[in-house]
Order: sequence, then structure tokens, then C-alpha cells
Amino acid sequence: MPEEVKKKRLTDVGPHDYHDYLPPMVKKNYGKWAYHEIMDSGTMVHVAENGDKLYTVRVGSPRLVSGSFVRDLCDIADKYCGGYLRFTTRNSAEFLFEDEKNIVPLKKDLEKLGLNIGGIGNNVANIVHTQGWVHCHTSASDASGVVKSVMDELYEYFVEEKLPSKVRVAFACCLNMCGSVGSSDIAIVGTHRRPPKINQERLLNLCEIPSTIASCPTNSVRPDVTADGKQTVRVVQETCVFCGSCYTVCPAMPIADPLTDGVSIWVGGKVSNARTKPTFSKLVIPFIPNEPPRWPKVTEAVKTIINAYKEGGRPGERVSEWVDRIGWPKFFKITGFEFTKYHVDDFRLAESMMNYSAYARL
Amino acid sequence: MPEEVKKKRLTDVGPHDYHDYLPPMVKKNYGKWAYHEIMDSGTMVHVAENGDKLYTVRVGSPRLVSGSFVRDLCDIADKYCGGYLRFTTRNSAEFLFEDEKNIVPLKKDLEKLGLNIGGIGNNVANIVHTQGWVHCHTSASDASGVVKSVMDELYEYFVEEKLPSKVRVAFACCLNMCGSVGSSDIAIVGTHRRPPKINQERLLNLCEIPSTIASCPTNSVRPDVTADGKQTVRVVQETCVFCGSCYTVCPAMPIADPLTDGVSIWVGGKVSNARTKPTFSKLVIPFIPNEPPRWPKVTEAVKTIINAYKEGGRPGERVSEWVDRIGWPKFFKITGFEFTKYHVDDFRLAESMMNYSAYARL
Amino acid sequence: MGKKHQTPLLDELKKGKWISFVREMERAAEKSPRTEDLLGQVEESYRDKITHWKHGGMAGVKSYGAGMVGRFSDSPEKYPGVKECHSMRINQTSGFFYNSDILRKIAGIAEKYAGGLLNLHGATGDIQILGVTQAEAEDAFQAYAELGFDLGGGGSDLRTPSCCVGPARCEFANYDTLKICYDLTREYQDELHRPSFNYKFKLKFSGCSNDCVASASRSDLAFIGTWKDNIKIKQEEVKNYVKKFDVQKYVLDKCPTKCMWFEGDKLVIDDSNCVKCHHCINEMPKALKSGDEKGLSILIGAKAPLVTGPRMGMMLVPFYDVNEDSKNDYEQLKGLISNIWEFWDEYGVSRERIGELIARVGLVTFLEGVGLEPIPEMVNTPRTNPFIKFEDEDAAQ
Amino acid sequence: MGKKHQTPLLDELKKGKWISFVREMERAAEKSPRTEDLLGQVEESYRDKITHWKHGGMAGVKSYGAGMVGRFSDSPEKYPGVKECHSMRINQTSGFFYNSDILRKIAGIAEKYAGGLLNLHGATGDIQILGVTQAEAEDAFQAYAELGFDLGGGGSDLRTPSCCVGPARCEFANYDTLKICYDLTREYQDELHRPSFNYKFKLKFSGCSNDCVASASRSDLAFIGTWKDNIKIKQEEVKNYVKKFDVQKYVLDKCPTKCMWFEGDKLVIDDSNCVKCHHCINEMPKALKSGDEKGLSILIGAKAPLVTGPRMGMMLVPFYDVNEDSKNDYEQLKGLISNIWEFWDEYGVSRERIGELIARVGLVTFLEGVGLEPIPEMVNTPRTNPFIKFEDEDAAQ
Ligand code: SRM
Ligand code: SRM
Ligand code: SRM
Ligand code: SRM
Ligand code: SF4
Ligand code: SF4
Ligand code: SF4
Ligand code: SF4
Ligand code: SF4
Ligand code: SF4
Ligand code: SF4
Ligand code: SF4
Repeated sequence: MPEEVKKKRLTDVGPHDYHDYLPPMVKKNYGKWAYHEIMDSGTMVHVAENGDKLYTVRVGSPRLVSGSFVRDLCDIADKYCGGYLRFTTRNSAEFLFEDEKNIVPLKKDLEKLGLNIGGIGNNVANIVHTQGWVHCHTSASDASGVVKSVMDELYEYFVEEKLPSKVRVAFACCLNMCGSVGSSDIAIVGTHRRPPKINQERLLNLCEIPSTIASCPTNSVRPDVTADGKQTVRVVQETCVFCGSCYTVCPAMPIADPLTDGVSIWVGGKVSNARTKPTFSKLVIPFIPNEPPRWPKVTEAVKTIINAYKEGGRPGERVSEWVDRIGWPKFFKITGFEFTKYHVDDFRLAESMMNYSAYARL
Repeated sequence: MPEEVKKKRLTDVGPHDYHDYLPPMVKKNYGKWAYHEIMDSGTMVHVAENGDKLYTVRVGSPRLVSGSFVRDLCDIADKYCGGYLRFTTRNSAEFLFEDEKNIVPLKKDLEKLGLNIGGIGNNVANIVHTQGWVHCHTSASDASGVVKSVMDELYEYFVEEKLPSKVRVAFACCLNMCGSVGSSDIAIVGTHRRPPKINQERLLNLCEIPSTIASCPTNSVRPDVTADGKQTVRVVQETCVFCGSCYTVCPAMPIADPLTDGVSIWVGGKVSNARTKPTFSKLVIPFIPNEPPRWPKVTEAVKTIINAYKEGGRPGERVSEWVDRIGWPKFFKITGFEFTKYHVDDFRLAESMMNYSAYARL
Repeated sequence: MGKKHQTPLLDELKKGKWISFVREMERAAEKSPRTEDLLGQVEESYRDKITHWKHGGMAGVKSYGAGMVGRFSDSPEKYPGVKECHSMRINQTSGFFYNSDILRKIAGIAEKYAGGLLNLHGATGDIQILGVTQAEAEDAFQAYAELGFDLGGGGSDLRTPSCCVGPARCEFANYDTLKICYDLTREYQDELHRPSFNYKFKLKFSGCSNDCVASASRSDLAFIGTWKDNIKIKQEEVKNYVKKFDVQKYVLDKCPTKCMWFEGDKLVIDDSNCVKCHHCINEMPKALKSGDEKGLSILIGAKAPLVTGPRMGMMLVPFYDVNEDSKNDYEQLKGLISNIWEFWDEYGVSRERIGELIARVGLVTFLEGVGLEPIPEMVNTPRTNPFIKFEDEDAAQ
Repeated sequence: MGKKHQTPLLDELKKGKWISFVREMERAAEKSPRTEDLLGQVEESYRDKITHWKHGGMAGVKSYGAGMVGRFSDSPEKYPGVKECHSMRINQTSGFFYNSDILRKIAGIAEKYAGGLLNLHGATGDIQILGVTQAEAEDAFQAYAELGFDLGGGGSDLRTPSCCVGPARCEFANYDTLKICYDLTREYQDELHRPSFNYKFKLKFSGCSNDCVASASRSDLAFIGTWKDNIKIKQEEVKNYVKKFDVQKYVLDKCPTKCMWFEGDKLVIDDSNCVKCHHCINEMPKALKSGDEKGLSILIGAKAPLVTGPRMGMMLVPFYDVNEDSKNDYEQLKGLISNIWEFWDEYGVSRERIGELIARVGLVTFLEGVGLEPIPEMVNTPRTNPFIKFEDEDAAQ
């Protein structure tokens, strides 16, 4: 880059052109792939129309990584992949290379670095998750810690293909649900259970009243007047559903509470259109308290679900298809989870969720 | 009945005990039927566990009948059925008898009386309908006349089994939809298209303001005050959907209009739980003007639907299942009906009607 | 032939193969001349494309608040015979069974005191007599009462219950639809005749989930026969059906939960996954029968579109042991029904059907009100939105 | 080993087979000491079961309104290194392709100017750098800009678009997801960097309806590859699959419209009834390929739960000929996007996503606003309630 340009402040350069980072084999066969084959849970090969082969080895990632981690990956890429690598939409890292003989040594090197190889095919993929206590102000739980605890338990399902189909587990630390969490096979969602506590003084300085009122899904934030006649808001405790939306727009309405925060568990979401339409995850456990550092009840619940699915799901059935087939009553029966009033939708479109038929498994 | 009882005014005697009118064969095998067989479109036989057989011959009915019609039926019942007969939940009449040899002469006699034999099995059953101009104050169309016109056209499908499955056609003369009209294979519904015209003088005398306001599904009836300060209502023309609900509670808000009234056509409803859940009929033609006495456009539309279904439906598929299989875009294509903005739901639960997927037949 | 009114348009409706209501009106008019005026007025509606009935109006019999629909002509000068033209609802028999004797009498009364025109039957289930005047109403009513027939419902009351033919002539019936319909109608005579509800309330009884009385689409409580244990299979008959048609394609492949399959030529059903849709039994009535533990499901809230949109019945009680309870005069069921009516009475507003009330206050609130537990059978799936209203006691755990 | 803060709870999370983020934080802390304080603060959260970040706060670079998330510790005295701990979003490459050279540089800048911690990648798609202070933000930004990397979105703006790996390494791609993602991101630099929308707006691109970037569940506009003509069948390969597994059971029976069958050993597809779900192609990639007339579907309105509940993308444009339009620099598509943004700008309120606006004003109003016709593909079924708002011109016909 010439000197004079360098001095000028750069703005709006836009994203880097991806062409610069496509491996030669990809460039050559761009748009000309013929088919792929999954070789094992961590390895697949894509075959081009002309017979060229591109091998991929995938590793899991905590996503919150150090520069050293990046360099670890780069070293491997340099050694086996001409320096190229990519990440997946679920934050796995993928090594792409042409020579089948690299598979074994590459994997050995990866293992030496403590990396987990897997996630391809019918297994638990890398968990997508959010910031949690590491970086977010609205979190009802930590993210990385829950995910680490769960993945330690699900490890065998990442490194081996033992499940009826793909299982996408996701974590979000509050109802904002950063990510496609609400449509995962298993979703873990940070959940508050107390209404926000209003700090009147801060509110007067920091919050815009109309947008705070508008933020509430249940119309529980209402205009109010302070003792000394200033515009403020109050929260109708009876209808507040602890979503934290008001806190997002108004810092004076904190909602996190160590005693009552935790997570809820949701099952049977799906994004792909294959066979069945995309669908949201459904509530299965309304609440599990936060138990750092290892969230044992959460990991147990997730394992219970995975085991039931492994046991009952037929080959090729996603979790949603399995539950559709056996029915929700049976899901609750075999997992032992309790069905409560919280499971019955009572929000805006609740009516469309009811069983309008005589169908029942008796 | 003894004299002294007769003189006392009778009240709350309740419905007549049905046991008095059960044919002996029915009494004998009550609850002990083993199976049935459909012999032809007008005849079936029920076989009891002990081998007893009960034959049924069914005839259609305009439902609005004279005493003479009743006597016609009674004569036949006396001649062949020991005097017994019944009506069906769709207002057909059924003759029940034990002797198979009666079938042929009984049918001949029925035909002589101008009665239509059929409606059993995979055909168009008797149309259930409402009062229309014959007796109702809110009707947007006549009932009996439309039904007669349609059945003249569908005659062959009543007397013969030529369709993939049962087809239930129903008619209602206004959106009150007396009957199970909204979940019929084909529903014809009287439809207004102008807001009610308020007669202020009558309104002040006749109508209760709060219930009139509450009657409106779109909150279009609003409180108002007359020039001389009296409580009244006005109609927000922009949001009124011409449902006539306000007229039902307030006679001073007539909605019928010869120029704009007519019918809409709905397809693919179903009540049984067999194979698929019960489902409502869906709008296919938003509006056809009233063309008494024979409503040619309505009969044409119904025939178009029946023909398309006859052509495309697979054996055993109800209309709803056929359309589900081929998709609504194709339904509109093959019937030639126009898909308009009126077909897109915009009422309370409209959101639950959208296609949340990438599914499309292209 | 001295026709009182020319009816060229209606005459068009005497043509064609389907039996004509115009012919029926004319036949009625022969015995009951007021119906001539009805023909005239309907002809005028055909010309004008509008109804010629005034809005509503009162009609009824002493000590009853229901059972008649008042109807007045808007042109009584032209059609004096229908100045008043009320209809009277006569509670039908369970299953619509009659004999010729009683039907002739019923028709005779309609000719004597009214327009000689009947609806056999009304959409709710009543025998309707058209063309009653207030002056003759009491006599007509007493004449029917003497036959042992009473008026049906109307207005904001319990509407005339009705049922499918059930055990009387159907092998599919899982309970006695005729009996329960009859017994409950008698039990609720007061609720039927003297409107004191927020709005109408309908009960309908179908012996199986084919729902031949369309209860799930038009009654506030729909009672639909079902069973709890296994479908009974006669393997020999299955084999006969296999010879006759493609059982795999037309039965097994259409099972909504795909819970049937062949092992060799033996049909196997995973009954734990059967939703009791009834399809397989419909298709192979000789081979399959519902189980021995028969009962019914109760669906709640069906209704027509107004005011908040049409509703289908939704699952309230997946299995109610009606056969056991019938020994006790349906005590348990009546308990549930009163709980529902009490809740509706307390929380419903005028012209709000029970289904609309449930939609407004939420299913769970309703369940708590009537003393039922939420169960997964009530919903298609558990909730998908995270707006859970945790209660204090749970949050404080 | 002088640990600045004791972290017994976090240390528990270094155990187990799955790679540990705690190890990563510790490694980062080695190069970038401020991250030691981050470890301390997170440990405190683990003890207290609550976040220790203050609500929001400003952070950013000159002339940009987006691309950084401000984050301040609530205990800066204890954890001075995270008094400010902003994150910086760096727009990733299309398809997340990199080489070791650039990645090392990216990591190096994160270590130099921030906490040495990265999210690879953020849930929207950006590379996130954690632990930036306002003072160093500009330098970090310029360092990335010199590498040819820019900031991503944030706040009420267009968010960083992202895409699946598509034609780069997937035989299923029906269009060039990487190119369109790149081209549109460049086109909309201003919308990305300078928030002027009602709320956030997301674009995601998937090459087929497997939707590997989960566009349909989390982007306001989801672009999902599809095709118009017939699925291409290699019958020989079909036969090979038949030898390998039960194609009837695992492919044909699972086709949502059951539009495939065997005639002898020949596979037949009624393509007119195929909804392009992609299942059959997934299962038999050697035998089946999407057609030649490739393009994409556009789904609109997906978003997370707040405020009015979660939404999936709904069908807006069943087929858009992206390959044709790409020759024109996506002119047609950009036209549609501007129409949508204009409508949103005009009728949306603050914090209302496009899906919520459509739900509020009605799909038809929206379609009229952006110049599209209503078509049956947009709905599961036509309406079932009869409350039709006929317009005057129709009623006056
Ligand atoms: C690498 C990646 C795309 C990328 O741009 O990064 C990818 C790559 C492939 N996907 Fe995917 N999918 C990727 C995320 C997804 C997602 C998104 C997500 O999970 O957030 C989905 C939607 C998930 C859902 O439905 O909830 C997804 C749903 C699919 C499906 C449909 C699965 C199904 O039957 O429902 C297929 C088809 C299949 O597996 O046969 C598929 C198939 C494939 C194939 C076989 C495509 C191909 O021929 O190359 C690739 C390898 C499959 C594998 O990993 O088993 N991919 N795939 C993503 C890997 C994420 C990871 O690290 O685990
Ligand atoms: C007589 C009647 C009951 C009564 O109490 O009066 C009756 C009688 C029978 N019904 Fe029905 N159904 C009767 C109204 C209904 C209704 C209600 C309605 O149409 O308003 C339904 C629900 C319709 C719907 O789903 O929209 C109904 C849905 C069925 C079904 C399910 C059909 C399906 O596959 O969806 C069956 C099963 C079958 O046909 O295999 C059935 C089966 C039968 C059987 C075979 C039962 C039996 O073994 O006796 C009877 C003769 C069938 C026939 O007519 O083809 N019946 N049946 C009703 C005759 C009405 C008429 O005059 O046409
Ligand atoms: C006579 C009958 C139609 C028929 O031709 O058979 C009938 C006729 C009327 N119905 Fe109905 N309904 C009749 C069965 C029904 C049914 C079907 C059923 O009961 O199975 C329904 C749908 C089910 C339901 O209840 O939702 C029905 C839903 C309505 C409604 C809408 C109620 C709602 O909640 O949406 C109204 C409007 C109202 O109640 O204000 C209504 C109102 C009316 C009124 C009273 C008109 C009015 O605006 O007040 C009609 C009097 C017509 C007349 O002059 O004779 N009618 N009505 C049926 C009663 C005969 C009988 O007793 O056997
Ligand atoms: C960093 C990131 C999570 C992560 O760990 O990766 C993130 C973090 C935050 N999101 Fe998010 N969102 C992130 C992707 C998403 C996604 C997924 C996506 O974009 O594909 C969603 C769901 C899709 C959607 O947009 O609906 C998402 C839905 C939300 C929402 C709910 C929006 C809604 O309309 O319902 C909020 C609340 C808000 O906007 O006020 C939110 C707000 C936030 C804020 C800014 C917190 C707040 O209350 O203002 C979080 C800052 C955390 C922090 O301190 O770093 N975030 N957020 C993701 C962005 C990284 C990147 O640029 O790559
Ligand atoms: S899910 Fe909630 S708490 Fe977690 S990063 Fe997103 S906004 Fe923050
Ligand atoms: S937490 Fe949610 S429901 Fe409660 S007041 Fe705030 S915005 Fe409303
Ligand atoms: S459908 Fe309407 S017009 Fe017809 S009888 Fe019922 S209330 Fe009257
Ligand atoms: S006709 Fe219906 S929508 Fe119009 S004002 Fe009356 S009640 Fe409201
Ligand atoms: S509902 Fe069932 S039991 Fe009743 S008549 Fe119909 S098929 Fe028979
Ligand atoms: S009744 Fe229905 S669900 Fe049960 S086995 Fe038969 S077809 Fe399947
Ligand atoms: S969305 Fe389709 S084209 Fe893109 S990576 Fe997934 S399977 Fe391949
Ligand atoms: S893409 Fe899906 S819908 Fe189309 S033929 Fe294949 S499986 Fe069937």
C-alpha cells in the first residue's frame, strides 16, 4: 500500500474480498462440486465434477478464543493446508486439503493441541452460544460455562456419530436469544424470574419514558408520576413476564437476580426445510437454577433428552420429528420432566397452539 | 292420558323418550352391531354380532318440507319398515328394515314420490343449510334456492358414488354460519359488503350501546353523541368488515343491500378426525353476487371445484387432503379462481396462517 | 288454479332433479293458506334480492324464555299471513328416531297451528315449525306437549343437545350417545327453557371420532367416543381386506402416526402411539374394533365466527369414563359441566361463548377455575415463546 | 505462577474433555494482562451468580455509529483492566475463509489493542475482539482497516450480512452465496456503519433450503437457494443407493408431498408438486441434483422473541432469478430491498423489526407498499375467517 494512502484515515473499506482466502482447489472447483461423502464424524470429502477431491477435517471450538488458539490453528493450516482454513456458521474450524494422506497426521496434531475433532454428520455439532457473564449486561446465566459443562457430557456425541440425526444445541443467556437459539434441537436459555426493580433516580436521568413503555411485550410498563410530580414508569407485577426488554432500553430497571435467575430448556426446533418445515423449540423445563461452575442439573437434563432421543429416534429423524411421532405426552413421560401450567402458551398467538381435535394417545 | 292430567298445562316434559321409536331390530341389537357394508350410493346394511341384518335406504331432503312430505315418508315407512324411520344429522331421511327384498320396491316407491335416493359413501351428501330469505332477518342471500340450484347440478354425485371420498357441502346465509358450515368440504356463505347504515332514531330507542359496541370484531362500532347530545354509536367505515354482528344486537343498523350482497365460497374443511385433524374451510372465491333464482355463477363455481377434485383427488382423499397434497397455488391454477388480497388472512390470528418456510411449488 | 301470488322466479326452482323446497312450500300452502303469503314474500325477496323480515321481535310461550324465534314481515299489508311468522323449536328425539304415527301428528299440529312447514331438522337439531303466530303458540305448544314433546332451546341458554345415531345403528359407537343426550337434556330442562347464561351453550354427542354430528365444529362441549386400550384385530379379516385392496397404501400409510405395520402378513399396531383417529377402523370394520375400555373425549369451545373468529373444539378431557359414570347418572360429568357454567357465569361477559372466554383469560386460568390439571394432550406442542409468568412461590424456591 | 486473581470456580471449567474457554482466557491473559481482570470479574460472577457489567455505555470510532459494543465493569476498582471492556466487531469474510497470515495479524491486533480474546465468530457473523478501550479503539480500527478489514454492524442499522459456504465447497449451492454477501455488504457500507433504521436489519444467504446459516430463523431477509425446473436424476446412481439403504423408507416416504415413486426400478418425481425441501437430494447426492433454473426464495421477518414473540422467516418471493440479476449487479434485488426499507422507515416505529411491522399492518398492506402481489405461496392456506375487508370499488361492481 503506498505511503500517502496509509496516512489517510481509512473508512468504509468494507469486508475483505473472500477470493483472497479461497484455497486454490476451491477456486478451481468453485460451484462445480459434484457430491460429498462423510468419512467419519470429523472428516468429509467433497468431490468435484472433474474428480478433484477436497478433504475437510472439522474441530470444535469454545468460540471465545485467545490469539494463541488462532495461531495453533494457523500452524496446522500451514502444515497441511497451504495456510488456508475456514470457520463454520456454528463456529467450528475447518481444515481443507487435497491430500488424503494428511488426514491421519493432521488429526494427530489437532489432538495434541487439545482440539476436539468431530461434529460432522449425525452428531451433536458445536454449540452456538452467546456472551453470558463474560461480556453481557443482561445475562441471566453464564454462556461459556454452561456450554463447556454440557459439551463435556456430550463429548462422545461430538466425536462419534451415534445419534439418529444431527443435533443442534444452542445457548442464549437471556430472552434476547442472540443466535438462532429458539429453533434448535435443544436450546438452553437464560431466564429471569423477578420483575425489574426500578431505580427512580436513575430512571429520570437515563430513560426515555415512551420507548420504555413500548418495550414491554405484556404492557406491564405503565406511565406513572413520582411523588414530586415527575414522569416515570411503574411495573405491573401481576403481568410482568420477566423478559428484561425494559432493562434493555432503560438501564434503571435491572432484572438480574442471583436468587431467582437460571435457565430454561427447550426442545425440538429446526431450521432446515428438509422433510419438515422450520419450527421453533418448545419449552420442556421452565426453570433450572444457576449452579456454577458446572450446572449439574442442566447437563443432566440435556443428557436425559439426548439419551431418550438416541433410544427412541429412528434413523434420519431430527429431534422434532421424533417427538412429533411419539407425541409430547410421551416425551414428558419418558424424560420424567413435569408438564406444568408454564408449558401451556399464554402469549399473543397462544390459541393457535391448542389441540383442536380428538387426537390423544391414551 | 287421563283426563285430569290433560287439563293441567304441561311444561318441561322434555324430549320424547327415543326408546319408543327405535325399530325392534335396533332395540334387539342396540350396541351390538358388528360391521356395515355400503351396497350402493343409497343403500347400506348393518350386520349385528348375531348375524342380524338391518338395511338402510337414504333419501335427500330439502329440509324445508310440508306436512304432506312427512306423510309421504310415513307411508313408505308403514309399507316397508313397520312404521319406523329416522333422519340423519344432515337432514336426510333413512328407512330401516330387515328384509333385503324390500330394497327394490321401496326405492321404486320413493322415486315415484320424487325423492332422491343416495348420499351414502363417497358422494355429495345432503346439503345442510339455513333459513335465508324464507325466514331470517340477517341473510345476505337465500338458502334453499341456492342449495336447490347447486343440488340440481350435483345430482349425479348424490345418486352415484363417483368421487374420491365424501363431500360435505353446506350453506349459511350470513356470517353467523348456523351449522357446521365453516368446516365443510365446500361451504357457501352469504356475504355482505357494505357497512351497516345507522338509523339514529331507532337506535336511540332500540339498542343498548355497550353491547352494540362489544358486538364488533374489529372495534368499528364506536361511541358517539348525536347533534342533540344523546348517546349513540358510529361505524368506522375504514375497518368495518361487514359481518353484521352489530345488526344482530341492534336492529337499527341494517346491513343487507341488494346491490352488494351475495355469497363467498370456501373449500377444504373437515370435521372428522380420520387421518387428519378437523380443519376449517378456506376462502376460494371472496364474492359472487346474488343471481336469483338459480345463482348460475355459484353452481358453476361449485361444479368447477367438484370436477377438479374428481379429476385430481386420489381414492379416499377428502377435499382438504387433496388440496394439501397438491398445494393451494395449484388449486387456484386448475380451478382458474383468482387469488387476491382477500385470500390473505388479516384477522386476529392471521400470523399463524403464513408460510414460515422455503416450501414452494415452483 | 288460483295462486294468490304469482311466483315466476320461485317457479324456476321447481325445475331440475333435486327435490324442490318450492314444491314443499306450495304443498304446505294447500293446507295452511298463510304459507301462500310466505311464498309471495319470498318471491319478492327473489325480485329485490333482500330479506323482507323485520329484525327480531318477541314470541314465546308462558314460563319459557326460549323455544321460539320471533319473525315479522316488513310488508304485512301485502302479506298478512306472515305478519307474524314465528318458528317453534320442538326438541327432537335422540338420534332422530320416529315412527309414522308420531310424525303424522307432529305434521298435523304444524298444519293446524302454523304454516304447515317444517324443518326436519334445524341446524341445532330441533324440529322447527314455521309460521306460528303468538296467538296460537300456546295451543301448538300444548299439543306437542301432549304428544310428549317439548320445546328446544333458544337465546342465551343451553341449546337443544343432539347426537349421532350411535349404538342404535353403528358398530363404531364407543358409548351410548342416545342415552346421554336424552338424560342430560332432561336433567337440564330449566337451563334449556329459561335463558340465564351469558350466551348460548351447546352440547353434542358423537360415538366416535368420525364425529357424525359435527360436534367438534359447533358445540361448546363436544363429546367424542374413544377408547383407552388396544385396537382389537381379527387377523383373518385383515387378510381378506388385503385381498380386496391395497391395505398398506390406503390404511397404513394414512395412519397419522404411522403406528401400524405388517410383520409378515400379520398386522401390528403400536397402540401407545395411536391417536384414535379411527381411520383404520373405518376402512376395515370387519377386521378392527376399538378396545374394551371405551369412553369419550371432551372438546371445548367450538363456535361460529362471530365475534372473535370461528373456533374448533379443543381437547379438554382426553378420556372420560362415561360408561362408569353413566351408572351414577353422569354425576361426575354433571359436576364438570356445572364447574364450567359457574366459571363462565362468573368471568364471562354477555355474548361471550365459553371458547372465547378461555381464549381471553387463558386456558390455564380456566383449568384452575374448573379444577382440571394442564396436560400435554391439550396442546399441539408446549409453548415456543419464552414469556413465562413464573409465580412468586416458584421464583422463591 | 502469579495468578492475579484466584479463580477456583472457573478452574473447574478447565476439567473435562471439551476444549475450555477458561484455558483460552488464561492464554489471552498471558499476552494481554487486562484479561486477568476479566478472569477475576467472571470468577466473581460465578460466585455471585450475576453479571458484573454495567448497563451499556458508549464506545465507537469516529464517523461510525456502529461496530463496537460499549461495556463497563461495575467494579472497576477491583478489576481496573476491564473498567472499559468494549467489543469490536470486524466484518468477517464471505464464508469465513481465511489464511494463516491474515488470521495471525488479526489475532495480533487483538492482543496489542485489546484483551487478546476473540469470538470466532459472533452470532451475527463478525469477528469479535473483546476488551477494547475507547482510547485504543481508533488505532485498532485503523490497524484492521489497513489489513482490508472493516467494522461490522451494530445498533439500529444493517447488521453484518453472512452466508453459508455455498459454491465454495458445497454441491448443493443454487447460487453464489459468497458473492452476493460480499457485493451487498459493500453496497450497503453506509447502512452498516451509520445506524439510521428503526432497529436492526439482518441479511443472510443460504445456498439451499438446508439453510446452513440459519437465515430463516434469524434474519429479516433470508435468501435461500432453490430451483424452478425438474430435479435431475441419475437413475444408475439411484440403483446404487437402493442397494445401500431402504430408499423407499428413508427418502420417498419422507418427501413432504410424497411426490416421488418408483416405476419398476426407475425413480419418478412429480416436480410440479415438489416443494424443494431438499431432503431427497441430501440423501442421494450422487443421484439427484437440483434443476438448471436456479435461483433463490426470499423469506422475510425472522427475529428473536422480543418484543412481540419469536418469528420465523415467511415466504415473500418464492423464486427470484438471482443468477440473472447478478449480471446487473443485483439491481432488481436492491430495488426490492430499498422498497422494504422505505416502507419500514415510513410506517415502522422505533424498535420494531420488519416482521413485527408486517404483523401489525398486515401482509397485504406491506405488499402493496413494496409493490408485490399477494400469491398463495405466501400462506399455508387462504383465510378461514370470513371477516373480509372488501373495498369500495369491489363492492360497487
Ligand atoms: C459447514 C456448514 C456450513 C458453513 O457454511 O459453515 C455446513 C455444511 C454442511 N451441511 Fe449444514 N452446515 C452447517 C450448518 C448447518 C445449519 C445451521 C446451524 O446448525 O446453525 C443447519 C440447519 C440446522 C437445523 O435444521 O436446525 C444445517 C443443516 C443441514 C442439513 C439439513 C439437516 C436436516 O436433515 O434437517 C443438511 C443435509 C444433510 O445433512 O443431509 C446439511 C448438509 C450439509 C453438508 C453435507 C453440505 C455439503 O454437501 O457440503 C455439509 C456438511 C454436513 C455436516 O456438517 O454434517 N446441513 N447445516 C455448517 C457447519 C456447522 C457446524 O460447525 O456444525
Ligand atoms: C347417518 C349419519 C349419522 C347420523 O346420526 O345421522 C352417519 C352415518 C355414518 N357415518 Fe358419518 N354419518 C353422518 C354424518 C357424518 C358427518 C357430519 C356431517 O357431515 O355434518 C361426518 C363428519 C364430516 C366431516 O368430516 O366433515 C361424518 C363422517 C364420517 C366418517 C369420516 C369420513 C372421513 O374419512 O373423513 C366416516 C367413516 C367412513 O366413511 O369411513 C363415517 C361413517 C359413517 C358410517 C359408515 C358409520 C356406520 O358404520 O354406520 C355411517 C354411514 C356412512 C355414510 O353415510 O356414508 N362418517 N358423518 C350421518 C349421515 C349424514 C347424511 O345424511 O349424509
Ligand atoms: C334455525 C337455525 C338455522 C336453521 O335453519 O336450522 C338458526 C337460526 C338463527 N340463528 Fe343460528 N340457527 C341455528 C343453528 C345454529 C348453529 C348450528 C348448531 O347449533 O349446531 C350455529 C353454529 C354453532 C354455534 O352455535 O356457534 C349457529 C350460529 C348462530 C350465531 C353465531 C353464534 C356465534 O357465537 O358465533 C348467531 C348469532 C347470535 O347468536 O347472535 C345465530 C343466530 C341465529 C338467529 C336467531 C338470527 C339472529 O341473528 O338472532 C337465526 C334465526 C333464523 C330464523 O329466523 O329462523 N346463530 N346457529 C338453527 C337452529 C335450529 C334448531 O334449533 O335446530
Ligand atoms: C455479540 C452477540 C452475541 C454473541 O455472543 O455472538 C450479541 C450480543 C448482544 N446482543 Fe444480540 N448479539 C449477537 C447476535 C444476535 C442474533 C443472531 C444473529 O444476528 O444472527 C440475534 C437473533 C436474531 C435477531 O436479530 O433477532 C440477536 C438478538 C438480539 C436482541 C433481540 C432482537 C429482537 O428483535 O428480538 C437484542 C436486544 C436488542 O436489540 O435490544 C440483542 C442485543 C444484544 C446486546 C447488544 C445486548 C443489549 O441488550 O443491548 C448484546 C451485547 C453483548 C455484549 O456485551 O457483547 N440481540 N443478537 C452477537 C453479535 C455478534 C456479531 O456481530 O457477530
Ligand atoms: S442472549 Fe442476552 S445476555 Fe446473552 S449476549 Fe445476547 S443480549 Fe446478552
Ligand atoms: S421485564 Fe419484560 S414483561 Fe416485565 S416489565 Fe419489563 S418489559 Fe415488561
Ligand atoms: S346463517 Fe345467518 S342469515 Fe342464515 S339463518 Fe343463521 S343467522 Fe339467519
Ligand atoms: S358490520 Fe361487523 S365489522 Fe361492521 S361495524 Fe358492524 S359489527 Fe363491526
Ligand atoms: S360418530 Fe361414530 S359412532 Fe356415531 S354414527 Fe358416526 S361413525 Fe357411528
Ligand atoms: S385409529 Fe388412526 S391413529 Fe390409531 S392406528 Fe388406526 S389409523 Fe392409526
Ligand atoms: S445451505 Fe445448502 S448450499 Fe449452503 S452449505 Fe448448506 S447444504 Fe450447502
Ligand atoms: S426436494 Fe423434497 S419435496 Fe422435492 S421431491 Fe425431494 S423430498 Fe420431495
